[in-house]
Amino acid sequence: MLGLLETGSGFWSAIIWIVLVLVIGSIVIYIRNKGEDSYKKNTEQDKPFISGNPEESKESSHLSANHIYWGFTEALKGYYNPLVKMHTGNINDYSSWIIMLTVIILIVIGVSG
Amino acid sequence: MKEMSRIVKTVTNFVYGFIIIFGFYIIAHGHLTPGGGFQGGAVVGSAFALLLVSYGSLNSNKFLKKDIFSLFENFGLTLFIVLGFSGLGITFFYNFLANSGSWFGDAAVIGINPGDMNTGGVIPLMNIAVGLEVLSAFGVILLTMARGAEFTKKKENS
Amino acid sequence: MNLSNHIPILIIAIPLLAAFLVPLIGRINKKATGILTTLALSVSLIFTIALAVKILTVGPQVYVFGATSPSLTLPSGLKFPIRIMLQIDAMSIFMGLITAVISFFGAIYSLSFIKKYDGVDKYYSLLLLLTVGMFGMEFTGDIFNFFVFLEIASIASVALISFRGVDYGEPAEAGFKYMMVSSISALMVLFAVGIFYGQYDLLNFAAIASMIKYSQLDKIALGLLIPVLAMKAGAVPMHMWTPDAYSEAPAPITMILVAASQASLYALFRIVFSLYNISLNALTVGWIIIIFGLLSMFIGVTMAIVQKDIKRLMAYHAVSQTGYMLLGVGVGLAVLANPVALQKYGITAMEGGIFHIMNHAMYKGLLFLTAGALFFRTGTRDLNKMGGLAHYMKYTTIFFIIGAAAIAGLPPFNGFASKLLIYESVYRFNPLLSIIAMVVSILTLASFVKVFHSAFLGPKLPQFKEVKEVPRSMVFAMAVLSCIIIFFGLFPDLIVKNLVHPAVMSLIEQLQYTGTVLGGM
Amino acid sequence: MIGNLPYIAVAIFIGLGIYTLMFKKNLIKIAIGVCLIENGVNLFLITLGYKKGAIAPIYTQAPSGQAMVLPTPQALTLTSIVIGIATTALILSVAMMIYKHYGTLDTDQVRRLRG
Repeated sequence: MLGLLETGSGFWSAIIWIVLVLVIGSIVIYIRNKGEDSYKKNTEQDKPFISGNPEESKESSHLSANHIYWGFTEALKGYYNPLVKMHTGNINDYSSWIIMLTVIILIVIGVSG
Repeated sequence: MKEMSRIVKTVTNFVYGFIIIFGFYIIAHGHLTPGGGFQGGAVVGSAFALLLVSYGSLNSNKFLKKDIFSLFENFGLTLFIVLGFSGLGITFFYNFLANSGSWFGDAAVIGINPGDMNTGGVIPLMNIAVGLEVLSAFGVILLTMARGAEFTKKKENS
Repeated sequence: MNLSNHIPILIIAIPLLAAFLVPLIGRINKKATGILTTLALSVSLIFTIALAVKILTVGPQVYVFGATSPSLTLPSGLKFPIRIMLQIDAMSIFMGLITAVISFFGAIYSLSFIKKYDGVDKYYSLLLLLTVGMFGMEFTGDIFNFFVFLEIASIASVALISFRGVDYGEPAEAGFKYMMVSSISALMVLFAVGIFYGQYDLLNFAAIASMIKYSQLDKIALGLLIPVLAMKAGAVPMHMWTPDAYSEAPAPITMILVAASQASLYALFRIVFSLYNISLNALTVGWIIIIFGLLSMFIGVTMAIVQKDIKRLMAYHAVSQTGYMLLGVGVGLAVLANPVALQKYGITAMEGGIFHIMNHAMYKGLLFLTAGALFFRTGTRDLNKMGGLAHYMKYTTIFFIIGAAAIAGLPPFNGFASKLLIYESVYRFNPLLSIIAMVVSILTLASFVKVFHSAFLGPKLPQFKEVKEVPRSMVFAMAVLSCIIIFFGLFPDLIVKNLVHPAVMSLIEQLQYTGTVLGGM
Repeated sequence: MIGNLPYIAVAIFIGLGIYTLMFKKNLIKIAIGVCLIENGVNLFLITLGYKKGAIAPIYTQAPSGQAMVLPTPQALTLTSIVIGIATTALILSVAMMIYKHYGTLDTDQVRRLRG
């Protein structure tokens, strides 16, 4: 069949996948369309709940890239600090890495025989 | 770069023509003796460097024109690759002139020989193309760098 | 004159001729330079496709420069392959197709992108030279010629990276760093060439491969070649030039640089598989490549998460995706000496790795082009300053979504197909490697969600009121790459069966490679 | 032993070049380091084709009956010199551009791109 990729332990077919997604998606949409009885459009229910605080203007509510995954990087500080420090941007370090790696690989290949 | 003393300029006037002639000699004899397009072009380029150093970059702009150099550079490169293309009847870079009796077409003597200029087929032509390219490329590089150095110096002083 | 015999050289020579003609034409008409470049690259693309059809149906092709036979018969009767030649098998043409497609669309995208800069003719001339260098690296059958083309490609790419260096400092800095590392690597390659020549008096890949003994000197040559070619491909921990160079080059050049780094990757595979093959200690060298792959995948993606510059972020992803290719092919190499394991999962792993090369060139090219489109309209690459651009640039947003989904390995795009091949086969080699690969894939998705959120989503920002969709030629280039990605995603089996599998087999079977040259002698 | 002297010179050239690349802080000195490595590699290639007591491989008016050194490594070296010139010219021009914008050639300060 066209689009059937053998992977050694199974197969992958994008077309079958799309058909499945369409079938499951239509079921989900059908269930969702049955809807919640107590929901009413254009009432208080539509508005975001922010504990009674005044809503911010749209322009100032954009989350800039610096703040995304702040927790992730904060938690992995011990991993990130040395790693970022390693990328010095110094051309001497660039060449040192290459020379060091070459020496290491020469030793490994030489020892392994 | 400022121009140098009168002694240097006089010696340059005397010597640069000989350097250029020597460079062209090396280009023309590339298929017989050590040398060829690149080496000869580099020798001619060194004559330009001499002019540039002794007359200063501002003065030498009068007789070394970057525009003409860059035209000759492209012309040399195009000539080289067209010579490569013209061998396509057999294969790319095929020496179709060798032993044909026409330009540079005399048969070369295998072994020790007195050195006949009229041999080598397309090789001398390619040497000339490469020589043209290299000498003008050196000219372009030298003039561009001299102009860049001028700019940096101005910035330093200001 | 039979044109079809000369296709291999015409693929290289026509861009070369155009590269020298472009500055001449540029004296008369600046606009014609771009059109001439596109024309030359389209001819090259058509010839590459024709050659691919020929190779996949007839077999590997050999093209000799300057004579009809690759070898010279000495008066003593000894035959010697001395001539420079092109030797093109399924793997070479696979890489050649990538180069042809990427450079063609890079040229089309440049038509509008580069208009506002000075020195357009030199830009196109260098772009063509870079393409020539890449084609040469992939097609050549001569190890010294490989060095020459490597240098042509790296000199052209340095000049292109520092193209904006007249006005800004950073591109010049990036160019300097790239030039430094690439000249070190090229000199090490030259040293290895010297070692081969001193031992075997040969420069021909196939002829060396038939005589190689894996002596002490061969080990030194291998130890010099592996790290420098891995470095040119951007493997950790020698990847530091990648984010610098990729982020500062103009966007179409960044896309072509990705393909250029893959040409080095091809050279690494060619040397390990076709030159040494079974004679080397496959397990050790295989594990070296696997470890390069693992480090590249993990460190590349974790560094990408903390980046604020959009092209720098994508450059770290390029490092990370290179890790997948190294992992897949490394597993294939590690089991090379073991025919059972090779049949069971080694070939599949290599198929995954090689297929990923093509997929990566397409979707990473597309992503860099979208980043270039953002830069073209907003004038910034800083993600903190962007926002709400989906309101203004609808097509670019769609293309970005396609590219991001493909790189993150979401079905049904092409990245998923090749990553699945790698996961399933590597799992049978060592489950831990496969799990790390999956984690990296998730982190990739996470960091592209970040880019999508901060650049495209959000309210309309006042400073971007003037922003509108990019010109038509840029949209065209991105649209065609998106179509290729979707096509590869829907019918991965067509590509794997017809292009990738022959490429893998031509790598594994050394005799097939040497036989095309030495058999004809 | 005396025949191995060129190889020792090669090692010294490349070692000095690598030292310059790793520890010198000036961009021009780094460019010189690359040139040193290049010269070392070129010397290596030339030495490979050398034969003791042989003459240069030129047939024009050569003395008869003498052995000649192998010309192929010389051709390779020539090509690599040509490439080396292009590389050096490019490195120096880029270094000039860096100096124009940064006002320094110190590698510790030429690192706006990092992290």
